[in-house]
Amino acid sequence: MWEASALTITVFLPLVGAALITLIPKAKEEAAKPVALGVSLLAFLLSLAILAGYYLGPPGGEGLAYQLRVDWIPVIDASYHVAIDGISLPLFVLSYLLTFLCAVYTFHHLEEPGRPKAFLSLMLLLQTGMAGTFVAFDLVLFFVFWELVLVPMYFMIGIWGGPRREYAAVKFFLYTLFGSVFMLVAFIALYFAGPGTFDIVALQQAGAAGEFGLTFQRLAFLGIFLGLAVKVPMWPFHTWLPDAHTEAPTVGSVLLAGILLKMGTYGFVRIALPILPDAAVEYAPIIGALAVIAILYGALCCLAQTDLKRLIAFSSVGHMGFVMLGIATLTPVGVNAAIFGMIAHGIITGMLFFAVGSIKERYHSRAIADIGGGVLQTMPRMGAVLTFVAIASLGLPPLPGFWGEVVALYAAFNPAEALVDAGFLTFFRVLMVLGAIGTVLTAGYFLNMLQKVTMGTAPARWREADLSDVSAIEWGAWSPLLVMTVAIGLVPVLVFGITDPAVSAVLTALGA
Amino acid sequence: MQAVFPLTFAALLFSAGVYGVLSRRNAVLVLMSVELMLAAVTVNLVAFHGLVTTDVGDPLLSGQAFALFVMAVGAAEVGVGLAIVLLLYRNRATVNVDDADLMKY
Amino acid sequence: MSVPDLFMLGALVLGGAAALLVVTARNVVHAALYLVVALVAVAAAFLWMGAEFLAWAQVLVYVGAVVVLILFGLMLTRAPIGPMAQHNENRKFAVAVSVGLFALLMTLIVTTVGDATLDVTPVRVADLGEVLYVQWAFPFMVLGFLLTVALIGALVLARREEGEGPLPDEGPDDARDERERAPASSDVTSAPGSGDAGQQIGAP
Amino acid sequence: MFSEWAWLIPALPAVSVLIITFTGRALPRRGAEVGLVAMAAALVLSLVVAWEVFSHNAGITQAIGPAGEAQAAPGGAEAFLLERGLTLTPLGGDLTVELGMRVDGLTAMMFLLVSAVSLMVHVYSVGYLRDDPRFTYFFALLSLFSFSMLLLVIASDLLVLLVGWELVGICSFLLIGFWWEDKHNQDASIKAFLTTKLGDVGLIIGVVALAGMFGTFSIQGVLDGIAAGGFEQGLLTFALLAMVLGAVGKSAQFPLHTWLPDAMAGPTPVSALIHAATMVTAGVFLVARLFPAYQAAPAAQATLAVIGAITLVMAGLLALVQTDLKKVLAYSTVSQLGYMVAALSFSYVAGIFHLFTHGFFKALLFLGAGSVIHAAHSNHMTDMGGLRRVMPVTFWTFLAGSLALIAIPPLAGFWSKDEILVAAFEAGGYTGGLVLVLGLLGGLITAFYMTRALYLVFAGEFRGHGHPHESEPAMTAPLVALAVPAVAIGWINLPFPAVQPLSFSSWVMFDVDYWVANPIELNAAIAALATALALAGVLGARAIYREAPERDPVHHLGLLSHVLERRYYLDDLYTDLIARTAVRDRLAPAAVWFSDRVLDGAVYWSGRGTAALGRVLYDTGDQRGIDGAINGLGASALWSGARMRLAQSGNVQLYAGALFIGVFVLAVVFATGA
Repeated sequence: MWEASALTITVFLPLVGAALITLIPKAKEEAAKPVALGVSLLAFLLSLAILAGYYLGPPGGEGLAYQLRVDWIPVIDASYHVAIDGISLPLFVLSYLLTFLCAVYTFHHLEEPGRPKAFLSLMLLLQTGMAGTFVAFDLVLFFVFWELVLVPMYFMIGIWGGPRREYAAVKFFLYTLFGSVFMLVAFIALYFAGPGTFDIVALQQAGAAGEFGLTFQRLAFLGIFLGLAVKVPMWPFHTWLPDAHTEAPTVGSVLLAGILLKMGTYGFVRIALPILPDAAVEYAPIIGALAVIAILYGALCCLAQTDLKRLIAFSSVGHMGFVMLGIATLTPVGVNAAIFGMIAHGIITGMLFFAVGSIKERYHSRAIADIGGGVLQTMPRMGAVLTFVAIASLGLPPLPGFWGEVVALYAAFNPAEALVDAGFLTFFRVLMVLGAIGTVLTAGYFLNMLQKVTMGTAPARWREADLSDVSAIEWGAWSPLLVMTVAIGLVPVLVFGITDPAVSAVLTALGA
Repeated sequence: MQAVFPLTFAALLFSAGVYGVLSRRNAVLVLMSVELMLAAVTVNLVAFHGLVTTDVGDPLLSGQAFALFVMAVGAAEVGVGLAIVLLLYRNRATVNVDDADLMKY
Repeated sequence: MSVPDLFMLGALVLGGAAALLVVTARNVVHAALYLVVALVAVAAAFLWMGAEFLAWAQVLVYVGAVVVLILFGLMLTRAPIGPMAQHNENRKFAVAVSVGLFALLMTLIVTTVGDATLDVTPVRVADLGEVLYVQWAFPFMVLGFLLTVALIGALVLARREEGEGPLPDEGPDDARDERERAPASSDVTSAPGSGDAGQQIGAP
Repeated sequence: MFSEWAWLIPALPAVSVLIITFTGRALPRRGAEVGLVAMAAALVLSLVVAWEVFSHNAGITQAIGPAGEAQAAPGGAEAFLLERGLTLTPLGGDLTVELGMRVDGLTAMMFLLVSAVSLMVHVYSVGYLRDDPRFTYFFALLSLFSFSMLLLVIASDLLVLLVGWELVGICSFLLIGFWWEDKHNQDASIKAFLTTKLGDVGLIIGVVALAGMFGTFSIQGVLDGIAAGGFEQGLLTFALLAMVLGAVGKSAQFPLHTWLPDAMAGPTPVSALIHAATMVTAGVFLVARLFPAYQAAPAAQATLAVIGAITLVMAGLLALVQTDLKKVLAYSTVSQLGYMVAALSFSYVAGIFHLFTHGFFKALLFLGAGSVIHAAHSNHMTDMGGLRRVMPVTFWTFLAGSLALIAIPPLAGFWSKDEILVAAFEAGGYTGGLVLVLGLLGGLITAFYMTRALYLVFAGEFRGHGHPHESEPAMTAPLVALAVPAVAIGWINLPFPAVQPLSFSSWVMFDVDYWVANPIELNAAIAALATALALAGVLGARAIYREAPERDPVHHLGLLSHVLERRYYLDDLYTDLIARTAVRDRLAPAAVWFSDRVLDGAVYWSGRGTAALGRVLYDTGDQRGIDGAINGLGASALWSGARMRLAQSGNVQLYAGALFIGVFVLAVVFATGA
């Protein structure tokens, strides 16, 4: 029984938690925090159980596990089909971890309209949406979870955000919605052109068997590409990210950067590539080029930032560029690098936003000029954490960022045979060189930021302001992330081991 | 007799009615134009009754029956229409259609 | 074409001209009278096509009742009697639309009907009655109900509530006051929901 | 078989890093002793491993007999090579990353060099940074640095080598910027890191390209692939050239050397450890590690030679005009690295031997400089002078180091630098000739600036304020300890056939046939010429600086004519013509101008340029361009909505008209459709 219902329980537990929290009377509002903490902890433990079960238990890390398929809308053959495999497992567990840490963090840190009840129920709703997306194996179900995520994040940014929160929230919502409309059209087209089902596994087999004509594949891929590219965000569609991040509350930014961006790239790996392999080969160079532009563009824009959170937002654009470069190569190595890059970016940028959020809270301003440097003096431990995470983010070797980037570059050096036959070998090698140059730009802007924020002597007013250093709650929220950053960096097999079998299985269609 | 005559007559009547509805300033005159259009419809119905009986036959006399119904509805319509016009007049002191332009941007 | 056909044709032409005059007459009352001529022409058309009952029903209902009602309407709303330009600025637009519509109808008539002839054998009133009360019974009942509802609706709309403001251009205060004091006899009092099924066709 | 435990050598400092970071403050000597113990143990282990490796190699070469007689190696015995490793992670497909060790002659030699110098620096730093608030943090960083350098040396997998490489880069960033309070140190550390990171881009591309070509990241796999042939020559050259860029960045060679002098902003032990013996040699080590690959790509070797030659001369000239003692040593390091890089394009042993000897005596010079600076409380030689009497130990050890550097015959420098010139001479061709000529010129310049430094610091009266005194034993002991190898280490590789089988060249050989094919011999003519030039350099500098070391003529170029006349009785035409006029007064300032204005400017402006490009891209491209488009989309929706609104004009009959038009259209459609 546990085998079938495990995923459903874990996915919908936060939803139940959210409902529970709304029942708490207004007077005892503060009680919402421990409840949220408990629910998110329980959900996290369940996800760990699934991880262990998947690995140690019967499936032994091969193929789909914990499958449950129940008819939902029989007439269009849309079923509630949830399962989990190597690709979605790491992201699934990461989403629960980040939500749990955010629950811990909100004990003492909640932006000004307060109202923990509303905030925490929204956060748990968000978690259900995110977790659901990673386990949905039915296009309709995937789309439902995909849209579900937008609502809580919209309110989080819109209510608890910074000065320009309405603009940012509306822009975020409409932009993503605009993209996902095309994706929905593509899904429906897939339903009609394919074997008349929304089930991803069946569609993958159909895709592999080449049931979809090439022109159809091109259009369907374009639709799905638009929907996912907005989410990733890929280069031309990225302008919502800096606004959303600068205005979002700390927890919002962490979850937005930590998980939401990954839903886009995950979509590529789960839906776009396996179901439309021929179109994937044709679009791969375009995606690769856009990815490299994102890397260089993101890095250059970071050099020009004066706002700390906006800088990190643009750095996310750069890092996701590496992830997309990995995916664009259509090889198991590339996709492995992409998934690893996702996990690494999730942990590191999540931690980065936590640190910056705390600094913003103490300095009451995000502008680097206001901080005026010397954080290592005013708050030594905070400065140390920020330096460590910034260095991790710029891809220092033993830390995960490095593995994500270098393996992606390796994959770009020799892409899939299909691409080589199509004559894109030298093109991808040029992309690889440009990507490598991106790493030095990334190092450039992070060190530039570190120099302006942590080093030097703090201005007088901040020295006297005796800012409180990292508090116990913050250590509680951050230590798992810091430990994981080091652990996954030193022992990358933790993630590669899980994703490798699943990725090669999924990419068989591309003859990788 | 040729089918064309009543049908053209009806068409003329209908077009005149349309012209009247669109260009008349006084609401009552608009009602009169509507009457014309309804009359045109009844003529058409009866004409088509005649046309149909030549080949298929119209046991139900549906053409004429419907004409009767249309006349009844037309009458009811004029009644209610005039009531509305009176109300408009009583509130606005005018029945000029141009003045009744509250529903604008 | 026999002589009566010619007469009928003449009636139709006359009716068409009357219709045009209805919508273009400068004098409101003239328009109403032209309406009478047009409707009589319609009745003539019915006769020509063998629908005697309808013809007289037409004359009875429209010419008799509706036109009179419209004249009453004109009187009650104090429409200006003298000649006055009755058209507003979207005249050209109206002309365009109606002429376009007419052209379309004519093309359709000519293309579809062409030179087909009508079967003008008169329909016996008995047959019509029998059909009406057997096959068309249900719509007939609905029609009765519709007329009743229309009757009540018109009454509710047109009745003046107590304390409602005076008619816009009624005479000076004194004339209005004495009418206020008098019981509202002028209203048409009729028992709502008289429900006499349908025989009474025509205006209240 | 102690080499099985070779992986302990990098593991020890790693453990010490953990201990220091977590319990450092609580320890009695605040973490210093943990670092010391770890490095001492590592040194002992390195000695044992080295002994085992070298005796194995020496045994083989002895069996062959003196080099030159080309005999087959007995019983096909191979040079010592031990590979152990565990699969770190699968990367998809059949590609894996191996966390393993690859111990051979080169690795053993580097173990010795790194752990010895690191130990000396540890001991030295205890004294040097005694009262620094972040004492424990410094030692944690020192251990981390030693760990990453040793990891770089032992790595059997290119990716793990890259990990060590970048970790070394970050440690140098943190160590140079140790006193990060003032902006100058910050800029220096960031400049150092970014310039080396620019080089690392080349290395990443090289590693990825090589792995791409041969389908594996492991070094042995790549070398076997190259030996087996069947690869595109152009691609291999591209990959190796990219790696050369990496080496150039890390070893501060010609185009990317501007960061090294600024890196002197860090504490002196940092300079000694990083910029003398270990980090900068990483580039040379990388080339040596993939020497068979470079043999297969002559174009790459040619570039190495050219870059090395240019660097050694240009850096030498720059050292001439520095007043900061540490800057002189920094430029001298860059120059000597130029020698090593150039040497590696001709002979494996020459390059490595010079690297080995240079590591010792340059570390000695840096620590000596540190002790002098510590005493005189200033870096600048103008505030020093006359320290010979006050600081005898430092003086004699510094003198020994300088003479070794100048390559005076009996000392270490002579034997190693001579090898390079001989190798260049034998290789012949354009590059060989270039390296030979510039090498000899470099020798002269080196002698000149070292003697100048010696006189300015130790001769004449003390010009600074306060009264200097000999440094404490904790600082002088390492000096003496390092002085011994500076003098004696040269004799381990005497270029006589009889002694070669037992000497350094056999210890570090990677392939017996290669060792047999190009033996090390003495070329008397070149040796004599080089020594003559060196002596000339010394005499020239002595003549200038002996009387008035304080009036350093380099600064009063205006006085040139006056000074020259009074020295006319100096009959040595050579010193006047070359040493004073051409070299010091024309070339040196030109070199300084070129290096500081042009190259440093290029680096500076490229930094600012990218920042400006970033700003323009962000302001116009991102905000106005793309964001503008999106907001425009929103605004256009509003605009068109406003236009549409006007259609509701309130004219009821207009609506009716529209209705009829609709009817009309529908009628037409149905009519035509039917």
